[in-house]
Amino acid sequence: MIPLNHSLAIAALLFVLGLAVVLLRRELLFILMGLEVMFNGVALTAIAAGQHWGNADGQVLTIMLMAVTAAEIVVALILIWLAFDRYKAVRVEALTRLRDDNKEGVP
Amino acid sequence: MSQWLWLIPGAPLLGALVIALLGGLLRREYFAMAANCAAAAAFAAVLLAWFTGAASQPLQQTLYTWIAVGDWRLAIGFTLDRLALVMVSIVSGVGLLIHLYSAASMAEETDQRRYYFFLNLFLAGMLILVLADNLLLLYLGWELVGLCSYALIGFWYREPLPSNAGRKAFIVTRVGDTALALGIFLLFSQFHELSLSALLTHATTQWEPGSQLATLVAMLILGGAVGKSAQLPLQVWLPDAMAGPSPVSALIHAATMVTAGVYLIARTHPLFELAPSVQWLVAAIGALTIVYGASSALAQTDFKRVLAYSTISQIGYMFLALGCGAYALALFHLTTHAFFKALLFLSAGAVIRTGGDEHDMHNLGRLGNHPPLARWTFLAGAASLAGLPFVTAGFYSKDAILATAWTAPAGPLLWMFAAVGALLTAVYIFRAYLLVFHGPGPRTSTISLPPLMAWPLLILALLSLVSGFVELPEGWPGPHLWSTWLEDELGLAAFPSLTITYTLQAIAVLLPLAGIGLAMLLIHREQTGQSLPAADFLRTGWGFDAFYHAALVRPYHALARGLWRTVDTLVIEGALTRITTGFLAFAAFCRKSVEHRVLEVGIASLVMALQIGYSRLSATQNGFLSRYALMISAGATFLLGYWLW
Amino acid sequence: MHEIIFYLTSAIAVIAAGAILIVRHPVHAAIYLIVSLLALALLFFLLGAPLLAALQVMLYAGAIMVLFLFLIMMMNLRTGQNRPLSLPAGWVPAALLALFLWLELLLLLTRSPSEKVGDVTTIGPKAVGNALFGPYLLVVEAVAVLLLAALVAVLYLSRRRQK
Amino acid sequence: MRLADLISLIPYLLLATGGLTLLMMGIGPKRVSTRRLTNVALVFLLLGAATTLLWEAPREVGGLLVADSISRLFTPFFMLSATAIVMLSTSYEPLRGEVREEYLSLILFATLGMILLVSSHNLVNAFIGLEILAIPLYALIAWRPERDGAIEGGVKYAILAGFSVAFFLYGVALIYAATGTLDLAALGAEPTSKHLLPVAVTLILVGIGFKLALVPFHMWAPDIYQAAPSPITALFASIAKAAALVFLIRLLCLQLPHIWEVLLPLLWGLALISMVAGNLLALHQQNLKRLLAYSSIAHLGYILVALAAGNSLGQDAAFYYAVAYTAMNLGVFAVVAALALPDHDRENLKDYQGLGRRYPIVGFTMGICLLALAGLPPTAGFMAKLLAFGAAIEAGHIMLAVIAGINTAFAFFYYLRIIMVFYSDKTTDINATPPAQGTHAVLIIVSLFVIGLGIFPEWLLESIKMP
Repeated sequence: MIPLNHSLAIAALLFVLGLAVVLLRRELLFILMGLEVMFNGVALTAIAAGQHWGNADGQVLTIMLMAVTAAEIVVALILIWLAFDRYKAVRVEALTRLRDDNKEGVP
Repeated sequence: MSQWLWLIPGAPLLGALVIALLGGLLRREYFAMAANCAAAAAFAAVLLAWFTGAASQPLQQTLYTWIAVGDWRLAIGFTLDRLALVMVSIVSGVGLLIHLYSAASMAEETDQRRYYFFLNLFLAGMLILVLADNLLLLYLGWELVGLCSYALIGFWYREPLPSNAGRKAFIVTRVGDTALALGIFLLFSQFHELSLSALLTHATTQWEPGSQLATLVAMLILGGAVGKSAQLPLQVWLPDAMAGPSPVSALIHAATMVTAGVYLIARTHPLFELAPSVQWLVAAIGALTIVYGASSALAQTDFKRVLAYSTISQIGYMFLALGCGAYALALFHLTTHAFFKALLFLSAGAVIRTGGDEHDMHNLGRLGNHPPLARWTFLAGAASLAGLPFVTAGFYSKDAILATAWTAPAGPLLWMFAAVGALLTAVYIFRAYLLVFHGPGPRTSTISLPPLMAWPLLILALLSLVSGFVELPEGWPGPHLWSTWLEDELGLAAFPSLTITYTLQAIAVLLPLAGIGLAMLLIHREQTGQSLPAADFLRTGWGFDAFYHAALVRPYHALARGLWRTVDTLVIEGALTRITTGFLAFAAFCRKSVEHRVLEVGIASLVMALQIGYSRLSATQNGFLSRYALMISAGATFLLGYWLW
Repeated sequence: MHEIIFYLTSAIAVIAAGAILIVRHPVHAAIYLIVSLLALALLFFLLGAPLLAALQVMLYAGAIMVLFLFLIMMMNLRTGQNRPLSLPAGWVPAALLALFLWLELLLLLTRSPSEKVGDVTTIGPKAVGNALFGPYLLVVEAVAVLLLAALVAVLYLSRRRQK
Repeated sequence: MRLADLISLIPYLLLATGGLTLLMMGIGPKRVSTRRLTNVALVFLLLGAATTLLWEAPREVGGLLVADSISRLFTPFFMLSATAIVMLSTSYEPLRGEVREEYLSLILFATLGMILLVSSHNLVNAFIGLEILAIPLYALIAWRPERDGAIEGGVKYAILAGFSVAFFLYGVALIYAATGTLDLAALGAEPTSKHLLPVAVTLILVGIGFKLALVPFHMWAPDIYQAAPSPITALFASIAKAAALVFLIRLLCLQLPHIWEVLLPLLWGLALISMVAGNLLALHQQNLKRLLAYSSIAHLGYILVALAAGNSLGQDAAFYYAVAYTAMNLGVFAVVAALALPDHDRENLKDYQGLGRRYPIVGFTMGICLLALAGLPPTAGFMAKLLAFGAAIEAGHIMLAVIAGINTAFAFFYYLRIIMVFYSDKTTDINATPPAQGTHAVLIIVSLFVIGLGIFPEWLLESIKMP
């Protein structure tokens, strides 16, 4: 059948693609989608490994992952919505008010 | 008694805590009482220890295990052997007398609470230092007394002189403390042990005599001792410390704290025996300091500064004895010195106080009108300090050191220094006595001291005269109680053959008498307006302060400023090239030499590097979410890269 | 046959995920994401996890994506436009880093040869249920608390907004 | 499930039911006073801490949780610290009227997450604990969203924490792929010859490293510290970090010592750059909260110095440091919270000028905690550094210990700077209401704890000894 290594490689690819989305896109919603893809890479790893070892732990892990992702995404979405609502911020560039103040910092 | 050992340092510590925490509830008259009770309790505990067998059998108490990690444990515990017993007796006894004296002499001060808090805390720290059975606890006490000394020198902190003096004392002794801390670290890293007895056993069994490690450790401990005991070259803080109240000078800067270095070396003497070169260095430092202190005292005009230089010089005798392996004799001189020097300070304090806070001896002499009791007790102390033969304690303790110095390597040379010192001692102290008490002023005073001041003076005067009889000179019939009692712990001192000993003793008898004569001559010259040759040089303590100021303080200031300000300020400030004249040319040479340049450039580039590091790193904190995520992934990539590689 | 479907599906999942990287419109991205999720559900099924495949469809594609779309629509209504895709300034190092990370993971993951290649054994809902409510019971309870916490958080933050 | 198991679970149940109770009180028709809500939360937290005393000697609960000496030490410790956080929050001006049932229940849930994390014996469980800790924090950072930067902080933290947790989970999944188990005890028996195992643990290290704000995963810390309300900053600068740290130590030192060994060079490197970068960043920082964020980055570096030693002394030192670090940071952020202005925290250092003189207790606590952070005796910070650097020396990492020492010396500058500001002769003219009674109580207890722990370290070191 499908060797574990192949599934793991595909999962790694998904993980890195998601990571690339987080790194390269500037829209908050896209970044969140990138996170989703990363989590899915992890889920695929867990399921493939579960198949490899023949026990249900992998699926349990994935279920937990789904529940956690759901919770996380919901809170993140509401925060993004608040940012949009208040500052019309859709992109990360709009959220850089918290930073080191370099002009005044050096005495 | 073993289980009550903690009471000795515990009582003053408790006193300090009560004064600090409940001070708000007490009327200010009660601070002195509380502090005196605490000191008395400590002294009572020491007496109890004497009577319950501490004199024959070491007592031990482990309070609690402080840390136990891995295979290493550190217990907080006290040991009371004979060496410690001598020390705690002096510290608590003299301490008690000085506390009592304070109650009268400091009664008008407004800030009683701070004064007695630190006085009690000092007593606790000193007792902890002496009783500690491990180096860490010893170091704690060591630092505690340093802190209290700093706070008490600067007691009148609103005036610039005392607060500067306090700071100076703190910083100079810190140099020594750092050396001691390094020594402790080194010992710990070698043996994984901090308990004193275990360390000394390990060291004597595992280290070859003269080995490099032993030498290094002994050097570092010596550094600590030199700083605390105000020996060359770290003696500069002590004369300035006289800016504090007189009882403080008596307690901390004469009788107890400054002898901590002597105690430390006596306590760790097996280490010094493993490093003969360092031990000889101890003797050499002592010998040099004797002459240095005595000659500087010769030209002073400030009453208390005479005594300060005298202290430096007298501790030199103790170092000389330590360096010659005569630990018991060092301790003997420590004891007698504690009595007569405390006495001198306290009676001088009484004179200064009745003289309206006048420190200049010429003015004091013109003023006259000193309390007679202070005069007689000062005379007793001066006689003992000068070592007037047969009737004073100082004679017996100093004579023994002079004799034993002869046996050390280059012994005759050391002896010469010590003998010259003995002569000068008699000169300067009788010069001071004659200036103050036989000046042109009236001598018909009937001022009496309050009993709380009088009694300590009388007791100390008595002790300064008679306490020497416990150990008569070598080769005399009569008791040698002191050295035989301490023999088990500290060994016996070596003496030259009897003929030489007797010769040396004869010279020692003559020296103080000659000194008194010289003092009279000197006074005569001074009164006719001829001053001592090189008086300025001597008065400034051989110019050490100026030297340090030019060689260390000024560059340090520039360095500190440079660290605080930006680089260009440092470069401007850091030029640091003001040339001093006279014998300070040496310092100027050092400053201009290559090393200094290197140091300067190094500091400047370090500051620059820190600046650049800060601004580069700070620029990365640009609040940009994606950048943060990028850093995380970069970190992850690097960490994973380790496994590929 | 099984293998062909597997690799084909994974190709779809990967390509759809990759598409998110380059599309301009968020709705398109969301749709690509759904495609990727559904492909992944099929992969789960092929890897013998039918329960998870179903959950993936329901939970992810069904619930979470609806939230996404909802938000996209709300935000787009306000902004009314989407910008043309322009890669941000420092994209080259970021892309290289991602590439490098992937190669690294690939090398590390394939270091140990996969030894046994047997038939797919289905681990069905029953086994998963037994595990969930057997040894992992406490975790399930904890997840309940987690979801409650998320709920409280969302309620608070959204209530604020109405004021 | 036996009775003893149930007893072990009581603290967890108390926190969960406490949160629920608070929420129920909130939905009733009559508005419950804030004071009553706070009291209920405090009762549950204190009760939870008390019930840990009922725990018997080390036991596993359902293979997921373990009640050993570590969890027995840290569970009540976290609960008591959470009590302090609650007390700080109620008198924290910028959140006035907002510390209601949601806030309090989220704090209780977050605490539950922490104690799950430190006592978990299974990676799934640890993961859930980590998330129960994290998700309430997303909202708590943005609490009262109209505050300056609140939303930005919340969004940043939510996304970055999600990002890092993906790494954590990827590590967990790879561990499972490598060994077929998620149970820590079973994992301890697995050989390192499985190449994936160290790789997977490295990924977990990335996830935990984010929570600990180790360099280079640190960049969120100053922004979020600045954005969050100070009591919440105190929460995740102290106990939340300590929880992640304890989990890491448990994972590496207790369960997977063989992985620990091969991981040492990585820890070495992380320790090094965390110390150096943290202290450099703090050097000229003017914003107090950001400065403290950088200082805590450096402190985690010192802790890793101990962990990188790889010996039992290092392990003890790290546990000790975790407690000391928690207390010190709780203290300084409590001070920041106590001195907050009606609408936001004081930001620049100069806004704190002379406040140590005006409010003696606040100044005292700040002084003690800063001296502890600087590592001066007789505070816990000194002992912690002594043990940590001692462990490094024992392991032969002389270089690392020396660098750590130099760093400590440099750090002195900025800690001293803060103390000097607090006790400067000039006093800032920005006035605010003086700190409340509850805040004072927290401040005093924390400073006494910091000193007491420094004088009696044995009390703590004794209790983390494995039976």
